[in-house]
Amino acid sequence: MGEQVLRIDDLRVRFSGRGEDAVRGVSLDVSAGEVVALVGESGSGKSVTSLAAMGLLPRSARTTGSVELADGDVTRQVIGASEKELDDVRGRVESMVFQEPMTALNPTMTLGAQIAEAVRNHTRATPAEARERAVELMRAVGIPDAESRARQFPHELSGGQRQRVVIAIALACEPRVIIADEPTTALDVTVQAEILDLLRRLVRERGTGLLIITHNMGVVADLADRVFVMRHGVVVESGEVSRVLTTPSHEYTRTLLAAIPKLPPGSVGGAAAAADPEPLVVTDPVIEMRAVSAGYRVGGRHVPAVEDIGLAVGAGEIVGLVGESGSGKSTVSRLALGLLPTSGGEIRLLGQTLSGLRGRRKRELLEQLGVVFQDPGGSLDPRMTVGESIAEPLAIHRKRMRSAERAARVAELLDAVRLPSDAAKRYPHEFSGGQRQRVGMARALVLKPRLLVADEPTSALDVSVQAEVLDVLRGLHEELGFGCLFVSHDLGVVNELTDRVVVMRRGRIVEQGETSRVLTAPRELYTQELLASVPAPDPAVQRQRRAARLGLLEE
Amino acid sequence: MSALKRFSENRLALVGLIVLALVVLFVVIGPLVYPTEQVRTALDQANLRPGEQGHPLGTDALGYDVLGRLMLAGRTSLIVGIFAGVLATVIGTLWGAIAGYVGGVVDAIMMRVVDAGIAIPAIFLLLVLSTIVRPSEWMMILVIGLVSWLVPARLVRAESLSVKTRDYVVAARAMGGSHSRIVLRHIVPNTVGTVVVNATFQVADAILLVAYVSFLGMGLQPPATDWGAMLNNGLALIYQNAWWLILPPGVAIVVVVCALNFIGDGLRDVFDVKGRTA
Amino acid sequence: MSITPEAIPATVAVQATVAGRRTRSPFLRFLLRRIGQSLIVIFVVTLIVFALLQMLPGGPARGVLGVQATAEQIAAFNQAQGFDRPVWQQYLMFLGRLVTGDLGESYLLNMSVSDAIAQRLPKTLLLTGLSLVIALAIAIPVGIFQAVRRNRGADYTLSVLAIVAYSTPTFFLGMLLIMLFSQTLGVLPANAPQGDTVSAVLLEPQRLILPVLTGAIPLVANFSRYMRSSALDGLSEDYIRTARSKGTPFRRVLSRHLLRNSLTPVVAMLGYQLPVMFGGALVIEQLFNYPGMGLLFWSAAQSSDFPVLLGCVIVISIATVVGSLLADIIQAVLDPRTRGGVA
Amino acid sequence: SAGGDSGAAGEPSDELNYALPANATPNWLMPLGISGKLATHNSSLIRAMYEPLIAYDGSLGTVDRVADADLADSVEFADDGLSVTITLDERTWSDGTPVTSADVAFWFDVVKANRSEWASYQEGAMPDNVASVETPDESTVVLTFDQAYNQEWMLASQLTLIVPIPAHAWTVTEDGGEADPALAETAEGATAIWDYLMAEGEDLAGYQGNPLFDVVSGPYTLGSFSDSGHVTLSENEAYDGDDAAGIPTVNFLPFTSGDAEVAAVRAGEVDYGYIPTGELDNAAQYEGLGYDVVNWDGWAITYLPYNFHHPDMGPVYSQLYVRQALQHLVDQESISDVVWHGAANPGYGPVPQQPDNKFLSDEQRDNPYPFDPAAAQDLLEDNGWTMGSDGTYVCETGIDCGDGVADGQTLAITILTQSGSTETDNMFAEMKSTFEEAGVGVTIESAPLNTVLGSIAPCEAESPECTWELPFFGTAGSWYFGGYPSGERLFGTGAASNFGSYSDDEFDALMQASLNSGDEDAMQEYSAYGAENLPAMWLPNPVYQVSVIDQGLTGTEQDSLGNFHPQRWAWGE
Ligand SMILES: Nc1ncnc2c1ncn2[C@@H]1O[C@H](COP(=O)(O)OP(=O)(O)OP(=O)(O)O)[C@@H](O)[C@H]1O
Ligand SMILES: Nc1ncnc2c1ncn2[C@@H]1O[C@H](COP(=O)(O)OP(=O)(O)OP(=O)(O)O)[C@@H](O)[C@H]1O
Ligand SMILES: [Mg+2]
Ligand SMILES: [Mg+2]
Repeated sequence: MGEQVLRIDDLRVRFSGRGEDAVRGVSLDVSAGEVVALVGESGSGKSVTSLAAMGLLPRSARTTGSVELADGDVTRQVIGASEKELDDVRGRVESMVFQEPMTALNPTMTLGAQIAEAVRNHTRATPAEARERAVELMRAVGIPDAESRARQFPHELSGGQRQRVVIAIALACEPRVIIADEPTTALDVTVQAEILDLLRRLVRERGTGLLIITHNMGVVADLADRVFVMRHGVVVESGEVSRVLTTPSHEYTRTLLAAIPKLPPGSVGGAAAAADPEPLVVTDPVIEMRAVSAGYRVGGRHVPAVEDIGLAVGAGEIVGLVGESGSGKSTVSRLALGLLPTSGGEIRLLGQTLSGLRGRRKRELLEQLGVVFQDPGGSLDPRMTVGESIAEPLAIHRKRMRSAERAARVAELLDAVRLPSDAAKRYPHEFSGGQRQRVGMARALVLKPRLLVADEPTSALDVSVQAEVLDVLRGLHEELGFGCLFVSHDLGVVNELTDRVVVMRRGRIVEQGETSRVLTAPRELYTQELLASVPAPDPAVQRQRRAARLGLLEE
Repeated sequence: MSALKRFSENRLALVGLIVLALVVLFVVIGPLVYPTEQVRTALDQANLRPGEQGHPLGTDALGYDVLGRLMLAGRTSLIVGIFAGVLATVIGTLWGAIAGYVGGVVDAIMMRVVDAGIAIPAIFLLLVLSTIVRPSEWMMILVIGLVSWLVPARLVRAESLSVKTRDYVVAARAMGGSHSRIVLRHIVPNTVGTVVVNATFQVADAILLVAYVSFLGMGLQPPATDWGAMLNNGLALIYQNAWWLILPPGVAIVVVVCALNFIGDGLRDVFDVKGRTA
Repeated sequence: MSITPEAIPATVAVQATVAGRRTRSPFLRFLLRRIGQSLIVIFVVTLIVFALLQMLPGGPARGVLGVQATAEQIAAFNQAQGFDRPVWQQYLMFLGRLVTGDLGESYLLNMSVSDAIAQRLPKTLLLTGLSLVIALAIAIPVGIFQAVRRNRGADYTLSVLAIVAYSTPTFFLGMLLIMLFSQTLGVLPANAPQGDTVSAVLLEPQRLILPVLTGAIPLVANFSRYMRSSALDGLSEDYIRTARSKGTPFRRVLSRHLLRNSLTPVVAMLGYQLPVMFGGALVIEQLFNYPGMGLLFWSAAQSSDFPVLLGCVIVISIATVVGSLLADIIQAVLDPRTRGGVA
Repeated sequence: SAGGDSGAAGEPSDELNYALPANATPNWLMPLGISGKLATHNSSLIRAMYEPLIAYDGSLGTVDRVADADLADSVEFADDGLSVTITLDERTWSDGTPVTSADVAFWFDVVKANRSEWASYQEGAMPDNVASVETPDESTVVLTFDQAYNQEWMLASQLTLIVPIPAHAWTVTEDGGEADPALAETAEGATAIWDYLMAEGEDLAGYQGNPLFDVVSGPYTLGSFSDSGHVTLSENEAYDGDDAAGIPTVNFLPFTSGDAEVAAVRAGEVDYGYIPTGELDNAAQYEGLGYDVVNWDGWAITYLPYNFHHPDMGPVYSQLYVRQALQHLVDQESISDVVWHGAANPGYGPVPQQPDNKFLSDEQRDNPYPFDPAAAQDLLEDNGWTMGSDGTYVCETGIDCGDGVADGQTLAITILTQSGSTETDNMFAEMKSTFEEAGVGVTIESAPLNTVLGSIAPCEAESPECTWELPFFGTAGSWYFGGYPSGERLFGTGAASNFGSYSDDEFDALMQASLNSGDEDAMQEYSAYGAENLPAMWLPNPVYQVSVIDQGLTGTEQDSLGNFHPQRWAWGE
């Protein structure tokens, strides 16, 4: 391991108007050529720590402690440094990669110019030289056609490519240390794997220190040498990745690891196991789609989103729907809810054709349907109390129900989703994400539906919270026995929860079957690739998986 | 409670509220404390300077006590401003919410009407409308309301376009909720921040418009008056340094409009709404 | 295949095919649609304006010809203007003339409406254009400055000033300026330049100061508030953080990254500001003896000179519609993303 | 000032700046007018360039013939009153050609052939009443009438309309055409000439440098003309009349508003301008700036016509006692003094009272119905009106109050006033206050002048537009007379401008008598009858304007007909 390039000592940060420190005495260090991971639940202070290290905290933050950077032979102190000194250090000694590739780039500036700016900030390069260097950097981070891409704007690139540009900016002046705050969270697993590959290569090649912030233990296992676990603003555990992930010493680390949904072990390299496609037999389906296609109107014309969808969910069955972003998962769930007209094919809900129904008949059918969405914040009306939200289906379908009865039913459900009964009178913003998602489930289930459509109900949540919510869902399913179409991009979740799984890609179904079978012995190359891209939280397993993925890509 | 706190954290908003309250007191309680003749003219007492014959702010060309007149005029300006602002907001909100929610051709048609309305100078509409209907307080409310609903309509439409794609609205539709339920229970309540904030600006603008209308000679029939008319009359005497005829109504307009704008800014903090947009 | 950064992620592929099925240039499509919308808007404007004029009590004849006009003169006038025909016929005639660019003859000015407007419009454009440019030149930096100094002394002071300026009726403001600079201090003339042409007007710049100032102050107030709020939004954007994290000095972050991005909402609003500015121009032209469009419109309204009234309103609304079209285009230029279409 | 040195405080120079009324830009300089084009500022400019055959105005203090300012030498009516013989002064056009009787005949030819388009045309009057035009020699014109007319009327209102135009130069039908005086003698030729002249008149952009304006008879020629309204008159070097220009160059400045004009006056940029009446209280300030402040009285009357055909109020207004009562409630003296700051003169009848004149009867002079609310109330109560609980008079039994008055009719009137003047607003506010105090309800509505005029056409009770009652269009005087203040067009039964449909046989007869020859007292009788029988509500007559005139300027006697005479103005003592 090389010299220490970043050293944080007893860092404390308090935001004005807050009673408690957001970060309470964090110490950590990064050496050249080393990857250090910082993990922990949401709000534990990871981002605040990283921003403090960059000197980028807002004015409202009061910072104490020390953040030292090795700048050649000199040591630079970040805390208390003047804006001018910071400008000098940022980008040259330390640089940063942010989470959201969609917003981290200036939408009105070409990519080349944005990289070139970083170059020109710290070197005497002429504009032309800087531009050349920018193209070089883009090539180095694996952007095809770098020359012409450099003249494009961020919105013309995919998320993964944008993240590569952000990394290129961070690399522009060969800094000693790069801080990456959840660089892959917003990306698909396959893209995530590519970005991780890139980061690994860059660190190895250039001997840069990398502090990577993540909540994904798989990423840690895949990339990091050492790991720091944070909770409530303090580091609770730290050490070599191989040790912490296999034999955690702190209670919190243990629960964190336990909450991660697992993929079945044999899932890698099962391409050989391909057999004949199993016949799709579903008895008593609550929903059935046959050769359905649908699309959206964009700018006045029809743009197809899904084609030739054929799937079914049996009564009491949980069917997972997986696929990368934009593959059409949500579109299918919208179709199932009758929110989107089909442009071909047939959808039967509880034995009835959906498309022909109107008015009361349709409402009667919809009564049998529940829905849970991804964003726990967005799916509850902020101007309704939780009780009102849960009772809304009752207000629509049981107009004559007395209010006392209603309140009783709401209380019953709150209990079922393990929320205190006084929650009914409060507003959504007073709840955490996981709690809100449980309210959403309560609302979906208040009428005891026969079909539940859940579109990524847990993907916005922390693993530990996710585990809790999944637990509730499993319990309710056992109790109520509804059929469920469960959309997710997390194969681990799908593995733990569903009976069958449907894999989508580019608007089409590529494979479907028993979950255990598909995840252990996928027939399609795409499914295999998908599986191999999911990082496992165990360093040893992850090493195998990475190798398998490389093998797949070479084929 | 927290809403109140967030509002009062904005000092200016608090000042605005207090000032507005004082002005309301002035125009409502003022005439009780300081009663003056505001119906019959008194030419023998016309054009007195401040302090003469017990008139603290003097009298105007018809012998009305200026201080008393300021109260009377303020009442009109406030009533017309508030009701016109509210009227504009109500029309605009309904128009915008419906256009945004229904979408498609209906939306296109409704918004083209709004665009056309915005493209026609308000002054033209005011002129023509005030000639068609003869000015009275209620007519002024109607006329000003009718020319100023366009901005809230655009705002609310934009808001309702975004609200209708929120998951809770989608969920309500998936549950089988009716259109009217969705509009009334979800869309309208969730645009209320924009609406309320805009309403304060709308009232402020309406008070200014009342002043313009009077300035352009389309004011109320005597002996009713408003600050704009007083100011207009006073401005004719600007070279005689008749500050007591000019400054009180002028400052009153500026102060009230400012106060309303401050309050609007404070409410914006409460509702967390983006800037005032045309 | 190797490790393929070249492998296009599925999302991009989907987007690409989606884009491929649309017209070659989405911007052109957008432009055509906006122009179509604009034409509809102008049509609606003519309809509204014409209808409103029909609702005016009494015909214009007596007012135009004066108290002493004889019955024959009035009849002749009404016949010449087509007032003896059904309203829809009058409207169609009007539309027919409009599409050929003929706005008719003024009842009173002894000029065609287009001549009258052509004579006045450049002067008003000059006045409002100057006010606008000056207002923007002040408001943009001030707005950014306020956003950077958010909730501190200077921000408060400027906000209060802006609101006070916004709350002052233009006619009051103009009068106060005349009193102060022209009557009391005697440093600036109270009359705008009296030249007939734009170049003649520009020869007397000191006479332009007060009118332009009267026009610019409320605009500064308005724009700086917009600019402040949009710069505030901009400042919290991730790309600002990215720019700072690569060591770009703060001033340069403001000028290179923030400015352009926060201009978009201001530009969008500019398009709709035109009729408002026109209202202001009317007052300014009256106060400073500057015979422009505003005044033409006002005297036409006072004297029931319907063709001029119609002509002015239509020219202004066309200008507004074109203005917002331009604003959209500028927005698209400023922000490469804004090419999908604006409602 | 535009001249650079002729400011109010500066010393005299060759130039003068005259402020035109707000929003009134000169837009017609042809001595032949078409309707809608003859605003006073236009006709004053025309008169400075083209002397009329007979000048009749108030520029010498009384309204009378001003022989110095016209082309006629002597005017002799035949004893039978059926013809007039006019001899011309020995004068030349500015190009040196003599002014002859042919130029008068040319005028008649052109106007007769196009009478319906001519602005001053009224059926039966000029030129219909001239049966023949004879030109026995170069300097004599004999006009024969179709009947005998009142000579004063003929002189003041009819012959004044004749403006000799240069036959040797204007008998053309196209730009650069060869003049052909014979052309005008045929109707087609006269029409072609008329059309050409009118087209040139409408081409404002072409005024400057238009050769037509090179041939003038007046003291001035057109110096410069911009279609935005700035006009300059330059001395006619070849002028050989008695009314020569005193100042070589006179600038006429257009203004967008009164406020803008006052600002210019105060900046010393105007030598002859005006101020709002409100500023009369402030006259000392203007005197300090080097101006004289002078009221410019107008040869006009100001009144509120009653709409006698209004479905409800028509019968009420038809009662003389009601009109008398209402007239008793108008405090003309106070209103003139306080509301108009002295810039209005009480008027009690149909003849202008300022300046004093021979047409005025003693009855009108003495105001038969002075301000007296008690008298008004007595009149009403004597005729069946009782004070209602809301303080407004009610007529419980209609027939007691007069023919056609409805049972339970309240005495509430609606005044439709022209907007835009503080004084007018205040006048009606004051009237509303006194009327209501006396028990007469008043509603005031206001609208732009032209809208008021547009909505008050004479109407029959059953027509839907007949809902207006008392319209006011007199902020600058309701009716300006030509030289001869007869009222047949205002109050004659069925006359176009008799908006309220007043009809009274005796009054009609008096008006007719004032036009026909023979009865020289007819005007005074008409004046007395109108003052006593109230065909309209008489109101104070506002001045034409309150002028501010550089103290160094002479010859500024203000013509009550509203004309200005730039040639009389001069710098110095
Ligand atoms: N600008 C700020 N003002 C006030 N409080 C803040 C601010 N930024 C962060 N905090 C608070 O500091 C704490 C730590 O936040 P931080 O963003 O570091 O969490 P995190 O570990 O990065 O979480 P996540 O995984 O969700 O990104 C939180 O309680 C947060 O509310
Ligand atoms: N409202 C919409 N209007 C237009 N196109 C849409 C709309 N919603 C989705 N699409 C397009 O349809 C395709 C499928 O989108 P969908 O939301 O079903 O994907 P997804 O698999 O749910 O993705 P994610 O995992 O990101 O939620 C995408 O190309 C997307 O761009
Ligand atoms: Mg974070
Ligand atoms: Mg989705």
